[in-house]
Amino acid sequence: MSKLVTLSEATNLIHDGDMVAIGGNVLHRAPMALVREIVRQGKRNLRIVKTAGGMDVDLLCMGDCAYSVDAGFISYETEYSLASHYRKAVQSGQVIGNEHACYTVISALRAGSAGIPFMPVKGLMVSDLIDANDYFTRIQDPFSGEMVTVVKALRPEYAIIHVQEADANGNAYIEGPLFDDIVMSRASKRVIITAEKIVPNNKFAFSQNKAQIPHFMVEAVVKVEKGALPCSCLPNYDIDRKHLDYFKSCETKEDLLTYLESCEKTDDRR
Amino acid sequence: MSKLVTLSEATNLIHDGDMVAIGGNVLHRAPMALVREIVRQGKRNLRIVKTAGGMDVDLLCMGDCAYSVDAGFISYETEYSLASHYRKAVQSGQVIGNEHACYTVISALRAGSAGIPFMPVKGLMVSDLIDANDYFTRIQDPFSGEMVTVVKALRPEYAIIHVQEADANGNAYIEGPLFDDIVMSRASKRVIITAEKIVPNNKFAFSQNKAQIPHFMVEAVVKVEKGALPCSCLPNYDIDRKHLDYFKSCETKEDLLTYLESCEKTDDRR
Amino acid sequence: MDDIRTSDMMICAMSRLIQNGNTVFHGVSSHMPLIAVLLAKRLHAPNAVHLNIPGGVDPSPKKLQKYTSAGKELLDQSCSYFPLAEVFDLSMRGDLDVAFLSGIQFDRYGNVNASVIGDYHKPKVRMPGGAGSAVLIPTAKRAIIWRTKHDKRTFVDSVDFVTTRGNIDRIVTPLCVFQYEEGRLKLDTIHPSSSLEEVIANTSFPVEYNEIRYTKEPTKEEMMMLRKIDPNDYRNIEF
Amino acid sequence: MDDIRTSDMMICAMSRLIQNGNTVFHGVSSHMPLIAVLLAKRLHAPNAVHLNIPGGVDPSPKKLQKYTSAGKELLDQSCSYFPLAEVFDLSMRGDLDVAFLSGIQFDRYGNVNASVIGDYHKPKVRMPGGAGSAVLIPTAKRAIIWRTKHDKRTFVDSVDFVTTRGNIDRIVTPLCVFQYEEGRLKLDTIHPSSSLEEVIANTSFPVEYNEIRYTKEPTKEEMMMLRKIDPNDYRNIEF
Repeated sequence: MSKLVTLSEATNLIHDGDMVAIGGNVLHRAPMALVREIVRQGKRNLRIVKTAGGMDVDLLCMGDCAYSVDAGFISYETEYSLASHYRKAVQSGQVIGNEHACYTVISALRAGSAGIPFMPVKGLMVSDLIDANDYFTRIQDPFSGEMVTVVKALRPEYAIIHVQEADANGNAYIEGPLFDDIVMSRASKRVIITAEKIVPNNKFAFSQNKAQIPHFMVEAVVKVEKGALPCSCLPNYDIDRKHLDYFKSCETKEDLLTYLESCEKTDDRR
Repeated sequence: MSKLVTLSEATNLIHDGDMVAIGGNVLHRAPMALVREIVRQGKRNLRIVKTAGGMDVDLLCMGDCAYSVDAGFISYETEYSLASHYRKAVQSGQVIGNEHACYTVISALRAGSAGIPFMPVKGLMVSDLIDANDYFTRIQDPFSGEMVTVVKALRPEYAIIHVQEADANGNAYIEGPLFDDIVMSRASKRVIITAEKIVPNNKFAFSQNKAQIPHFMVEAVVKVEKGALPCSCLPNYDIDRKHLDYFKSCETKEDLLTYLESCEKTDDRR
Repeated sequence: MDDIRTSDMMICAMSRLIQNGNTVFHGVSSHMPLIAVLLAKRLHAPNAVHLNIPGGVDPSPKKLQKYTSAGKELLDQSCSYFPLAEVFDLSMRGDLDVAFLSGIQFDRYGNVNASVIGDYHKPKVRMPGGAGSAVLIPTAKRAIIWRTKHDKRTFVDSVDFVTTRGNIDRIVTPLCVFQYEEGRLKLDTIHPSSSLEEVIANTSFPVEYNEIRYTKEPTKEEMMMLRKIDPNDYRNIEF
Repeated sequence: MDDIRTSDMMICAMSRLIQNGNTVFHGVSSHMPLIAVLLAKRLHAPNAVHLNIPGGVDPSPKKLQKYTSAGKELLDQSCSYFPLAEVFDLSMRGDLDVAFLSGIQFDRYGNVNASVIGDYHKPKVRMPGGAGSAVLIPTAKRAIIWRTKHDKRTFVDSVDFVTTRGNIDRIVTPLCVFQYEEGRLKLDTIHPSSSLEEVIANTSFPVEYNEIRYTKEPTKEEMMMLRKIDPNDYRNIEF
């Protein structure tokens, strides 16, 4: 019953056109090794979902893997500045940038998780976002008669999540900030876990720290030490500045290929 | 800035007519000392909210404190059988029994927590509950055109929650099953905590176990050792069978007064 | 056959309905399904996933409690925490395989009453409430109902109140197992201790069946394991 | 006065807007508000409640990070865990006192654009996205916007896209603080390093004010504490 597979086997599960939710937040605990393998395998037309993304979404745009991006924020934060590949892809029309407030991504995932078609959102009142996007609309609250904005549910085919520890059955444990990974794992039909460390199957049973993602939701587990690099995965490691600088300097398709090759060994690609 | 008060001071905060959500589940970790003090103080017309209640709701009905009960299940489970005071109160029309599925209580609290007026509920499709209760109705999903049942938000004035540990600032930590206490604490305007133990203000800061209810939501903290009895509060103690048997044998108002008096000392009533 | 108790028969029937790998939920006042799940996991369905109210996934409770099927022991040695609200969500999005639920009245069309006897607003008898029934029966892949009374007041011509309708997989009673098929309750199997006549005599609506079959009686292996899982015989608590 | 940097002035102005006991949230790319909150808590608002994306309530970060204002250090020594989704909910239900947000274009009627320059579907410049702005500005009791550019392309006659409108408490810029009053942006205070003329010259819409007032310059105490909280000067990162 072991769900342990290689990085390429796990990535093979994802089909062109799938909706894929990506765990982590901006430069923290993104499943970068898996994202790189998605680019290597040349997946196409993925519909990406992320509350606040960074290099993960930028790389998928650079690799021509994305059809659309539903997100509240895509950038590397202040120091590392903007996500230029994402930006260019949206500006050129190659990728559809579905702008959300971060919260409406969460609300849409909560709806997906609860099997309901939409979720009311209090805060989105006066906004051009409502008319500009077909996933927002206004309806009447049947109790008060007042209008309320609603967001359409998101139900991704896959959530891809990087964690510090997982067991072979698929139980996955995140240390530190969970970001929106838990609701993503619930809203998605299937979950792929990459993990710094594979722990024995009974570890969580005898620990105070229970897995937050239970095994029965997880389709595949991949061991990838440093699988979030160059993003942080604390307490294991912080961002890798050299690696980030290198990627930020990549501009052409050739640069991209060289970059991906340079990571093959650390990604433990088999 | 200490929020430590006595049991009677905390109970004084609750007004007649308030909506009060009660933490715990059936015979587990209910805030019984506080519930007893509510009865002693003769609160009236409380609108009680609980996913699955037991002696807490039964006692409030016996004490004429409840105007209505919104719940999915009220009983002592199989061994201790039915909640006879609740039952009689609803059958006589003295208390309005607003029947929910346990999940629709959770959904209504989630709506309250998110500041939205209602929440769609997938499962409630064909049911007389929808027409019989004004807190359910059907609306059209604006995206698919299909009908979906929705439940009206619940936004209690108070959540009353018994925990194993709290600090004087109001940070509260629950060990073991959380039941629906966390969403209750969020959906309610104010929270009253009773705690087995008051811990130093910096304890959670230096512990892996962070408080699940942050101080800024909490209005009052009361130290009541054995504050859940005769319900369980594991790992501290399991149910008190003698105590439960005694209460179950109470029938008249006089019995009730004698029962409440018998608990004054352990409730640390001041 | 005389030494087979109804509780044991019912629990074995319930247990066998659990397939290996199924996600399975039971709630409060549910010792029989609780023990049925534990039995299935020890025998034919080791990879069934046991879900419950306190939230322990696949717990190994050291000791069951007589007074509750929702106690802290259902967190013991579990690898993950997945409490009630999450189980509901799982069912709502179509991913819960089996839910064990109860009710007080059933009619041949699959209407379930778990709410009141008499008028809803002026009830003659107010029941504890349907707990999860109203939302889990329609959404679980297989909703299995158990009820320890089989009489004409339970299996009625018309329920007093429709808590929910349809999508019942089975109803397990002291006399038989009903299956819901083509919009109607039909007799699936009769327990060996009962008979078609007894089922008919205790059911208000006409008893339909495709063929007469009997529930397989508990095996020695099942009975041994039942005694091991539940040495204090809490499985008989509803009788 | 020459040695007062714009970043220090802005942070002090932001910090002073935080009142004791306020719940205060900032997000990503938000070193200035992060440091403003830490400053307020050390000085005039010790009981302000610091909320953030990783979810540590009132963290005591041992060391700030240059590359992020949403790192794990914001869990350090916090007593409770209250992450982004919970902070949003808090604001939605009307219980968040202060939210720090940004944007790229503002007009005199309180319209905020945090989304795109040009057409939404064919943007000339796609910005990172408004993050929480569209839902937090309308719901926080006080939404405080900071923007490190004050020019006519930022304070415009008409925004390209309305990410949200209204309910702005203040906008803190390198030149001044705007206040939103009676449906219009009005000058609240001018920073001592600037002047009314400079504000007018760099603002597309007519600059309204009730009276000419100047922002109080950072005190010695504030500057000392700023250097202590942020010894590596990340507060200047946007300049």
